Amino acid sequence: MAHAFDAHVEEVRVPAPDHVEILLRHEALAQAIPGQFAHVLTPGTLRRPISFSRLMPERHLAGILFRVVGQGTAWLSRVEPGQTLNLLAPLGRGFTPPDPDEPWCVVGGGVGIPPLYAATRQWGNQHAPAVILGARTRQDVLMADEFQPMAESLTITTDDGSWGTAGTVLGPLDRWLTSHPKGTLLACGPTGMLAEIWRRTAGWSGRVQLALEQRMGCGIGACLACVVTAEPVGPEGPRYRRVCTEGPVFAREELVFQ
Amino acid sequence: MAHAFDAHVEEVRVPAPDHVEILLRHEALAQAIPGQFAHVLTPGTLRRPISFSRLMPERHLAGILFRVVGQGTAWLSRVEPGQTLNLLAPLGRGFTPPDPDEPWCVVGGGVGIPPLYAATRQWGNQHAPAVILGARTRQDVLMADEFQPMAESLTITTDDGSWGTAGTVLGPLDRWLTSHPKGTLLACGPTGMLAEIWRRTAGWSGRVQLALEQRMGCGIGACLACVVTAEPVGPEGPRYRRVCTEGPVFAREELVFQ
Amino acid sequence: MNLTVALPRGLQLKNPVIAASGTFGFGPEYAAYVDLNQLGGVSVKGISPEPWRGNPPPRVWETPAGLLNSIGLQNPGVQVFIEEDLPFLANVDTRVIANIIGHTVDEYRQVAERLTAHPRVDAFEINISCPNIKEGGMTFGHDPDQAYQVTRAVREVTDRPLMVKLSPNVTDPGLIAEAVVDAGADMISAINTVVGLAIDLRRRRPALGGGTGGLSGPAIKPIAVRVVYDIAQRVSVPIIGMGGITTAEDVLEFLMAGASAVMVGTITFQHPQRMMEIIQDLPRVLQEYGFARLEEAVGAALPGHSEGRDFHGAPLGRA
Amino acid sequence: MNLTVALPRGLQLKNPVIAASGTFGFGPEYAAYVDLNQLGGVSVKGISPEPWRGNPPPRVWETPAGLLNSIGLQNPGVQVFIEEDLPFLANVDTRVIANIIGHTVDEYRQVAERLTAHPRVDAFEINISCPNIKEGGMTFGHDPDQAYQVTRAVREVTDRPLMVKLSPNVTDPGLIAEAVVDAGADMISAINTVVGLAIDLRRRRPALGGGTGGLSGPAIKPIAVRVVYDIAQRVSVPIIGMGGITTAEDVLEFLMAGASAVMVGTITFQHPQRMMEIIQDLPRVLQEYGFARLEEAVGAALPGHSEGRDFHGAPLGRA
Ligand SMILES: Cc1cc2nc3c(=O)[nH]c(=O)nc-3n(C[C@H](O)[C@H](O)[C@H](O)COP(=O)(O)OP(=O)(O)OC[C@H]3O[C@@H](n4cnc5c(N)ncnc54)[C@H](O)[C@@H]3O)c2cc1C
Ligand SMILES: Cc1cc2nc3c(=O)[nH]c(=O)nc-3n(C[C@H](O)[C@H](O)[C@H](O)COP(=O)(O)OP(=O)(O)OC[C@H]3O[C@@H](n4cnc5c(N)ncnc54)[C@H](O)[C@@H]3O)c2cc1C
Ligand SMILES: Cc1cc2nc3c(=O)[nH]c(=O)nc-3n(C[C@H](O)[C@H](O)[C@H](O)COP(=O)(O)O)c2cc1C
Ligand SMILES: Cc1cc2nc3c(=O)[nH]c(=O)nc-3n(C[C@H](O)[C@H](O)[C@H](O)COP(=O)(O)O)c2cc1C
Ligand code: FES
Ligand code: FES
Repeated sequence: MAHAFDAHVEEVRVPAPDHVEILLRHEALAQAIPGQFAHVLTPGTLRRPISFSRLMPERHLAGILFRVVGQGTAWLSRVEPGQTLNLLAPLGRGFTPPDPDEPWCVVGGGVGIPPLYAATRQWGNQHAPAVILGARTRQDVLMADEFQPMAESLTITTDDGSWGTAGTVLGPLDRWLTSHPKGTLLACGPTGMLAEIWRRTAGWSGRVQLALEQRMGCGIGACLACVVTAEPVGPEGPRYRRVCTEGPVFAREELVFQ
Repeated sequence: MAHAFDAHVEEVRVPAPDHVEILLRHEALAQAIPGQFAHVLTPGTLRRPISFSRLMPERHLAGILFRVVGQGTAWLSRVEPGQTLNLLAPLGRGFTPPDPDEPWCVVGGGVGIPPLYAATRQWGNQHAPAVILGARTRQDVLMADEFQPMAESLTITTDDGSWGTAGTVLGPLDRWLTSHPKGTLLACGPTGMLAEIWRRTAGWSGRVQLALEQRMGCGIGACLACVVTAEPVGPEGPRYRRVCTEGPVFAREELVFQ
Repeated sequence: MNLTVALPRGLQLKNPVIAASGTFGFGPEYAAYVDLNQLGGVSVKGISPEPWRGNPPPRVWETPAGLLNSIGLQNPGVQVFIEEDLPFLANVDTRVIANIIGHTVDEYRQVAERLTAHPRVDAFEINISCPNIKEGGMTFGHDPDQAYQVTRAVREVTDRPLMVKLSPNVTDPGLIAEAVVDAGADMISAINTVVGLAIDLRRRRPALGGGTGGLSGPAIKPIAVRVVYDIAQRVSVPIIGMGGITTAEDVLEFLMAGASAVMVGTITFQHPQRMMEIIQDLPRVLQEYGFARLEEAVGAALPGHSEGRDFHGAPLGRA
Repeated sequence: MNLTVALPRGLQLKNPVIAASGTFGFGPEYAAYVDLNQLGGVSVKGISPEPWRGNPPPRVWETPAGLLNSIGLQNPGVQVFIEEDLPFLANVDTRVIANIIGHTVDEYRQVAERLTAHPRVDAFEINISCPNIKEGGMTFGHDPDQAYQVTRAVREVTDRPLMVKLSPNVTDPGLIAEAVVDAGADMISAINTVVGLAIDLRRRRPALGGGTGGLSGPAIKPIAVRVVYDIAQRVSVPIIGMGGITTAEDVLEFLMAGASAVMVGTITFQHPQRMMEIIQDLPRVLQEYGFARLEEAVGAALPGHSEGRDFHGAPLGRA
């Protein structure tokens, strides 16, 4: 039987202002796949879903990296090594590995970057991806140094131009799509960014995987809280599918953005 | 203007199993009188009222001693030196000093004992009181060692006879009342014990002061939560008076137990 | 301690702890975390004759000690339930309660009729918090007449144990309780969620996609206990109490208020194993408060029952 | 930022934060902790024509993120209020709101009549959560007709600004709001406490001496915001919102739901100075959420108002 289990806090880092990465250890974490998440117990009435930022299955380690935005993440940011965090994990459907014979690209915005880092670590060793990272300002660009040695190319964009190209990830992405008619694209970031990528990749012949967010209750498929709009579109509109179990990673074809 | 203030936790002691005494420091505490209380901020929606167990005004110190009975006191029992506790204090009407020319007696049950210890320290130096302490079992007898050097006599009763006389404080008290037709009696303890003392002292010609408990809201007289039944008794019954501001210490004549 | 609960029409529970409708899916979802065989029962997600799409997301929002939800009763319809979920439940040794919903009296009747054919459905729970589309969206549970009609219609097509789940969002829930008992309900379950609203300050809009939502969790426990305590004095059928239960002490509070069993919802999201822990704790907690048997606790705080005694055996009076 | 609030009949508040009735005594009690001159107003403890004794203790009980109380509207009566409390308030520069209560329509009228003679009473708040003894204890606020009659009776004897405080314990608070506005209320205040019950497990009795109690505090905030949001769409008079406010963000939530000002109650017991902190924080919080003036926030989340924009100025859409 699966468990809500207490994972050991091994290390707590502050990779950027208002961002915290916690390295957790428990044997159940050895099963995790990039794109999956942990549902983390915090005070309040709901757990907090956070994606894995790095996976080290041999050592039963997994990282979660989050931005401090509210009470739950503020509480998590005060956790210290030696304590434990109660998790439901690993949850959800992760990324499908990229085809080793084709080029691949990861596009991340803000706190959508960490799960792509986990994917790049996992599958990028022999087969480096093009990496496109976007953030609001220089300070919010996560993990760029860590991507560097594993990236075929590394493009950074910031809204205010304080690092890399001014603007969003969409420009560099368009160029990559144009120059790579086939391949795999993994994307994670704000919903608006993913909706835009969904639209732009309509005619592209590669495979697109989008990792979505939605407010969650149970995290395990029982409460139907975490839905997003998906195919097929009926007379009442699209049907609803659960991010927690049918996602967070969806194939482009499965989704409908309106 | 008075303040809700942060007092420094100087020391935390465990005088008996499930009992904790916290020594607090703040200049506002120098004004406190035995029988008064602090309204202590804990998590939840209400503060917790706790009487002063000892007062050291020169050093701006005051103690609170409590039994761990629920969430609030459990939280308080985990406080550590160096932290602060937020207080409204000192609150309420304390004991009136005993007449130095007459004998006095303090009768305490359970966690009613600590405020009487504060009174004995304050007024017992030149003028030692008879001390009667009651508790359920040996383990719950509080502060007996500390009373010893200041007591004219020290009588201990336990419900189960595990220390001192088996039974309640009422037997020894009856004997003291009989042998002392005048004097001052200060009592604090469970409501049932105080009601019984109230009844037994009906014909006694000394002065009786009873320190009561009641569930409190504001602690400062605004919400009318903390009432007990008091004189005068009208056609609808006794009137209600507030423990937080008109008490906790009442003169026997002011109260009505039914 | 024997924790079994005997309810009307032979409905026998292993223990008084039932998973609350809508928080436990159709059973399999939590099977990896919870041994379903240990539960007193499972009330499945509300079932309608045809699939219901549900409300737009976001569908949950945290509030102080509470949770607002506007799932909108999304469900795949009775046919899919029969084909895909009942077979899983066939292998589970617990009481299965089918929670049924509809937009018209006839829709309720249809679901009950379809499911009565399936022996694996041990009991029915009618959720009358649905909008009556014939009456312009007014909720069935807000009007004694409509509540009566829905209950009557279901009663006519099934002799399975039948409970009706009351909404707390009415001036006098006791009135609705009386109406559904008149209509043939064997039991009352109470309470469903309390209507609430939160605003997303950034978006300047109601936080939930559906606008208002249902408030659940510890925040509503005093409201739930009040409704149970009230209806226990108005009707004589057993009550299944719920609303904010997180511990065995909370279960005891509902029992003392007049409930014969309880349902547990929101806390499962945080602690999937909590229901099993509660079942384990219950005998100890009953004993601690002086009850030798579960049934002694039922209604113990209602007028006419004797007051508790303190540790010394003395009656506990008031100051 | 200018925080003044202009309400009907010239009632002008320094800022939108008023101490809620029953949690702030008659003013002097908290004067050692709170500079009353900084508050938008003070709604005093409910006042009846003769003294009311109140309910037996215990009168308060903590619940998850909430507080149950059954004070039972103890008060010394209007005469004592005039003689002993109004003189203190004469020296305080804030709006004084007299909260009035009665067991009959005539009792409400009497109190209003007596107090209208005193210029220090800036406004009236009618608490209709009292039991109508003529109607066998049914609460005035549970029936639109009775709510109408009480309001009408008070309106006839005073031209001072008049608000009626709604009970959330009815199926449709909007109906009561419409009735009291018809009867001449200038404003609505909402919500009063939610009826709840807790059981003292040891005593096997309702924890409060009065049996049921009124639930207040953060637990009820979603219920309160829902009622305000609802009545804001049903009546066009200003609303004074309350229920579980503990921060300036909470104040903003009530404003966006349609309140023009707010009252703050239970949190004062824990943090006597919190109202002053909220007043201090409010300009910063309004700015943070993109409001240049207080009035812009009023009703900002109601249908028909434009959605918020994100930090980049882009409209925030749904997933
Ligand atoms: C599958 C998934 C993976 C995620 N991975 C990451 C990650 O790797 N790093 C990271 O920083 N954030 C991630 N998030 C977002 C993260 O869950 C929220 O930032 C976090 O829950 C905020 O909690 P809070 O208490 O600090 O904020 P509050 O706003 O106080 O939270 C209130 C409630 O809203 C929920 N909530 C708030 N924001 C979000 C959001 N964006 N998505 C879902 N629920 C939300 C909270 O869980 C909580 O229930 C992920 C979300 C999902 C659904
Ligand atoms: C004036 C006064 C002085 C007191 N002095 C002492 C003291 O010196 N030492 C000591 O151990 N206890 C004292 N008490 C009792 C003490 O306040 C309670 O034991 C404490 O509040 C329990 O809090 P809890 O959260 O642990 O218990 P819980 O039972 O979880 O508390 C729930 C609620 O009930 C209230 N409550 C519970 N028990 C009591 C009680 N006996 N009296 C009043 N309110 C209660 C709590 O304050 C809280 O609001 C005093 C009470 C009063 C009124
Ligand atoms: C996410 C969610 C979905 C729910 N769906 C249903 C439902 O489909 N049918 C129903 O009768 N009650 C439903 N409820 C109400 C619960 O069954 C229960 O009455 C309520 O949540 C109070 O119990 P709790 O505080 O233990 O959660 C739902 C509650 C939640 C939180
Ligand atoms: C102890 C207490 C006493 C109250 N007495 C009154 C009262 O006399 N008249 C009244 O209209 N409301 C009374 N209320 C209700 C409050 O004014 C307010 O409507 C309610 O508590 C919700 O606000 P809050 O959550 O900020 O406390 C009382 C509330 C409490 C907690
Ligand atoms: S969070 Fe409950 S179904 Fe996804
Ligand atoms: S606790 Fe509020 S008046 Fe005493």
